[in-house]
Amino acid sequence: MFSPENIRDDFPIIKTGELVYLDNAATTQKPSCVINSICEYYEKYNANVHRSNYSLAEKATENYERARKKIANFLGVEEDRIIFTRGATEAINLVAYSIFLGGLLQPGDKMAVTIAEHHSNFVPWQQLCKKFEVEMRIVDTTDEGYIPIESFTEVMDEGIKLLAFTGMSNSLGVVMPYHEVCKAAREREILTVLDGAQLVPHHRVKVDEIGCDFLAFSGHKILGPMGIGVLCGRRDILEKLPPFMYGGEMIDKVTIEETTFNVLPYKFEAGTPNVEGAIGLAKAIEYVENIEWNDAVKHVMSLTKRLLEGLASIEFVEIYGPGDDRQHSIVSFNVKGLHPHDVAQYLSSRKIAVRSGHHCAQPQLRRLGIKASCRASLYIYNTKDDVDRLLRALEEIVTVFPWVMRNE
Amino acid sequence: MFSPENIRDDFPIIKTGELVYLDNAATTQKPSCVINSICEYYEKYNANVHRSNYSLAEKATENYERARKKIANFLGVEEDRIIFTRGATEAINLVAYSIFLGGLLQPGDKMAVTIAEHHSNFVPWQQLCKKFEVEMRIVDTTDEGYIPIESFTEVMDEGIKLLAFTGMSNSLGVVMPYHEVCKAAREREILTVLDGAQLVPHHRVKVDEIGCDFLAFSGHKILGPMGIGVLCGRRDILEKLPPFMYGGEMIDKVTIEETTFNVLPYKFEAGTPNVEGAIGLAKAIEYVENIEWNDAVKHVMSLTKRLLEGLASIEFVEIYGPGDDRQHSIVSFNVKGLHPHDVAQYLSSRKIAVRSGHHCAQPQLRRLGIKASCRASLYIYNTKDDVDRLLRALEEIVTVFPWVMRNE
Amino acid sequence: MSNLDELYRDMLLEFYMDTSHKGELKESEHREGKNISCGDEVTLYMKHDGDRIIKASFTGDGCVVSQASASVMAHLLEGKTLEEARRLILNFISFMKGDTEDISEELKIFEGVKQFPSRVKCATLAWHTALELIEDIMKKKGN
Amino acid sequence: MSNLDELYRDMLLEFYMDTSHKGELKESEHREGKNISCGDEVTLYMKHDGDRIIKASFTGDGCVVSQASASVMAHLLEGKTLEEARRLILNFISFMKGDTEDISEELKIFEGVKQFPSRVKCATLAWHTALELIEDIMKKKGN
Ligand SMILES: Cc1ncc(COP(=O)(O)O)c(C=O)c1O
Ligand SMILES: Cc1ncc(COP(=O)(O)O)c(C=O)c1O
Repeated sequence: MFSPENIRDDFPIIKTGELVYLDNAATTQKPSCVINSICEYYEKYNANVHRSNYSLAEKATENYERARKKIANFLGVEEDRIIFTRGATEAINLVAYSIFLGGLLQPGDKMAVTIAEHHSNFVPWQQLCKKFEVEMRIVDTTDEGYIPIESFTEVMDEGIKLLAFTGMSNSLGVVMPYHEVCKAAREREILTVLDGAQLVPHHRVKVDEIGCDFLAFSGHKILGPMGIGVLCGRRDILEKLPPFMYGGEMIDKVTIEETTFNVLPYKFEAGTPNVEGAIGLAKAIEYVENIEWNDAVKHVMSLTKRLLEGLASIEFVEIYGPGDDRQHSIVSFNVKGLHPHDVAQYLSSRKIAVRSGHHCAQPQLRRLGIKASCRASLYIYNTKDDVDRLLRALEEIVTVFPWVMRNE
Repeated sequence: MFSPENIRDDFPIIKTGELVYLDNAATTQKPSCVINSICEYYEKYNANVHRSNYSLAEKATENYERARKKIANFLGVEEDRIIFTRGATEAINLVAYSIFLGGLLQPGDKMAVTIAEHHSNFVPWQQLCKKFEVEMRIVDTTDEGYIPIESFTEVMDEGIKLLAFTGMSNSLGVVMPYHEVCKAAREREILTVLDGAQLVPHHRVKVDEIGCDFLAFSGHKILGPMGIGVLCGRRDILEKLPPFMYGGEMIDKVTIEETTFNVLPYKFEAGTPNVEGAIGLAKAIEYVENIEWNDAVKHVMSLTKRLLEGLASIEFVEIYGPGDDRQHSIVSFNVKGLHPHDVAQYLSSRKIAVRSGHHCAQPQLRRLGIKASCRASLYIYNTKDDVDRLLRALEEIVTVFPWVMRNE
Repeated sequence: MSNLDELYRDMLLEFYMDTSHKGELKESEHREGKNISCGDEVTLYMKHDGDRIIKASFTGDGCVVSQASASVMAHLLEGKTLEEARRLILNFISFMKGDTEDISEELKIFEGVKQFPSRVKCATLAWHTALELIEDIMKKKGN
Repeated sequence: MSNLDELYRDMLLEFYMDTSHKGELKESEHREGKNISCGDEVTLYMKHDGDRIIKASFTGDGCVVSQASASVMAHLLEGKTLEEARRLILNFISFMKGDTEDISEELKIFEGVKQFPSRVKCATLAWHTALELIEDIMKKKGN
């Protein structure tokens, strides 16, 4: 049976118990096995990959490609559809640039994003649309930050060719109906780019069951190291797309006049890859696979519920989001009359880490009529006690900022 | 006094003595202090940077920015000119894309690269020139792979607006007259992009003394971790250039209609950065700074000389490059009548790691009339004994491939 | 005193609660400032007779530190000559950067902010904005 | 036997030295293959009577493993029907991938290559190229 108590010791920063870490949507802590896999790599078999046949390089290459295979299995796809990037942001920029430069979106075409996007899945499309004279439509959320399937299909039926959207919003933790969205898009032959940065760490994502054309996520949000992420794509489109970055590894033959490119996935991996990162991420995935996942998800869901209910009972706290089970692991809130920075600073003094600010989701926050919020985000190693400590600290905030109650 | 013997113990893979590692131009081995700094980061203060004010995040941000400062000092520039990238390849793609998308090179303009470039400083320019109808001129090398200043100025005087060139070629280890080249370019108001991937690990590079407008290098070739690199630019041009990738961190204000961007260097750092990588690289730079560098360089030079002389005395070995002190740390060669892969494989069985292939420099190799070569590349921890073991093994190669002598 | 108490000293909270300098100033010069990393915005208003600042005020949303700092600054600037104001501001910015310890008593309440690097920007936002505004005014005068 | 000796078995070196199947074949069908990761290229030539391979040869530069493997393959293909050749090739590719141990005696000399993953591609380059060529021929025949 899964229990957070059984895994906390695997995480050096969590284990000390010094900090209630509730900023998991920003980045997760790493288990020792991931940290050790990085050390082991540098201490035992560090080498550049794909380029040499001495034993060290063979071992590095083998491990790098085994990491790709591991991640491919995790997502239920073939290895050559897994492209390693620096993170979700690069993955989305890669597919956006390739699509625009490859002419899959042309002047006069339409595409859409949602207002719930992280800037990383909003600004690339916005800026490239401007550059290439493509029209960008916006799928709106409800006042609670949810998007029902009808809102998606309505925009789809305006003749868009591509839809980029998040499976789970990072500002509010709202899980979108991504299965239905991808199905509806495929029926209409609309390309889908699914931002899985928040989704993949929490839901078992099988790419071809969902039916998205592209999926992007970051390693550091699913127990892996920083500097590594994944773009998973549909093979026929990847084959059609031009490369994004150019350099070593991704070429076939280079003459002064012309270059031909390598096969998938190397065509999209220019330069020395982050071997360490790939190995660390594969280790993280292995760790996650060894956990009874359904139970872990249920655990996080029940913590989310406890947090939502607890916050709702504090009169001077305002909560954003639907507040039901469409909301997972992330809760955004404000203390009335107090700026979120001050709340976060106060919580920090109580050894509780939450994030305050716009969470790289300004359009969504503006849509809700706020500039900033506090965000508590949970992961599998968090406990009821973590949630309760946050709630207690919030109740006691009046001792430092007495006007909080007076504003009521 | 610097001596390789005093530092070998700092490098776990070198210390074991199991392998003569001579593939340093591909990637260097890491000292324990770098490996430990990565572990320490993940075990003690892992957090996303710039986004939160709890103690962990403050510490991560502080260390990330301190890493930037360290690297800025190392290159003799201000911090806001240091942009972290995944590596040299991304750094070059970043500046190339920004220059083309920002209209600094326009249809009909001319720019130039040299035939000695690594694919990472060749293919991006070639492909973007095609896309944007800019003419790409080629600066040729001599038969030895050197480029005298006159060859550069000749092409400069053909009206180019930008010159991208390597300070030290990775296939032959030839150091180009980069000081003079940058001076001549600046006199003519030609922008320079200096590929420092091989140069920076071997020569103390002070950007503003050299006078290049952009410098790119990779952390993993200078004792740092993989997945991190640097683009250093001239501030006025960086300010003028549009961003390359879009996402978190690099924005100021995002509305549905428009986005304004952050100040330097953040404008060019989209998404969660590789904090671990930056910290590890700073540690590597610190390590390098604590070494008596002039002596270390002299040591590598004397090893290079020993290797060149030793190879020259083996009748069935063919050496490429000038063979004098314009050649540093890298030696490319072939065993007559034998494919370089077989040579490298044989050396691997003798526990000697060299690289064989085209070294991501097909235009340079084709220019020399070869398809592939073996490349031995040295770094500060290599010893005379390493060189001698390579030479001895090569002499004995006839015992495995008897026809090597017969071909003479 | 805990770190937090040092950050939110009573005096600082008093300046935060003191809204006497909050609000737009009619017929004045103004300038907007922004802290990109957290999105805080402040607009600074100033009335002057070409030499001396007669009135100062601010509007904007922000955390306790940024609001208190704008409030105390508006307080202190009134009655100062432009040059005196300029020097006061530069002194405060140096103080917050840790470059000097020499600071007037009422500004010492920001001492505790220094241990939170991400909050230093909150404390100096209004001051940087005021500096730009004053230097603008002086430049125009000079012309 | 050391790893290296296993890789470069005497028989393998003999096939490498044996140039009887090296060179262009006039009036034959041919196909080029390439190993991107190391740049090795091979061109394969085949003469057939619509059913049986009469002659096979190859040209190209490459390492000992790739050349020896092309040489032994050309040897073995001659006289085989297209279908027999196809099956032989598939069997060899499976063997090199580690999917089967069942292989004819003369091809066992490639056993030692398997421990060097980067060299497996060298050993199978000519075979993959031959497979494509043969499947092309069979398809054309089918039409
Ligand atoms: C001269 C030169 N430029 C660029 C690169 C590309 O560096 P990276 O692969 O680390 O991006 C390399 C090394 O591979 C190099 O040697
Ligand atoms: C939904 C979402 N998309 C994209 C990103 C960008 O990921 P990264 O910063 O790791 O590139 C994030 C996290 O920052 C996110 O939460």
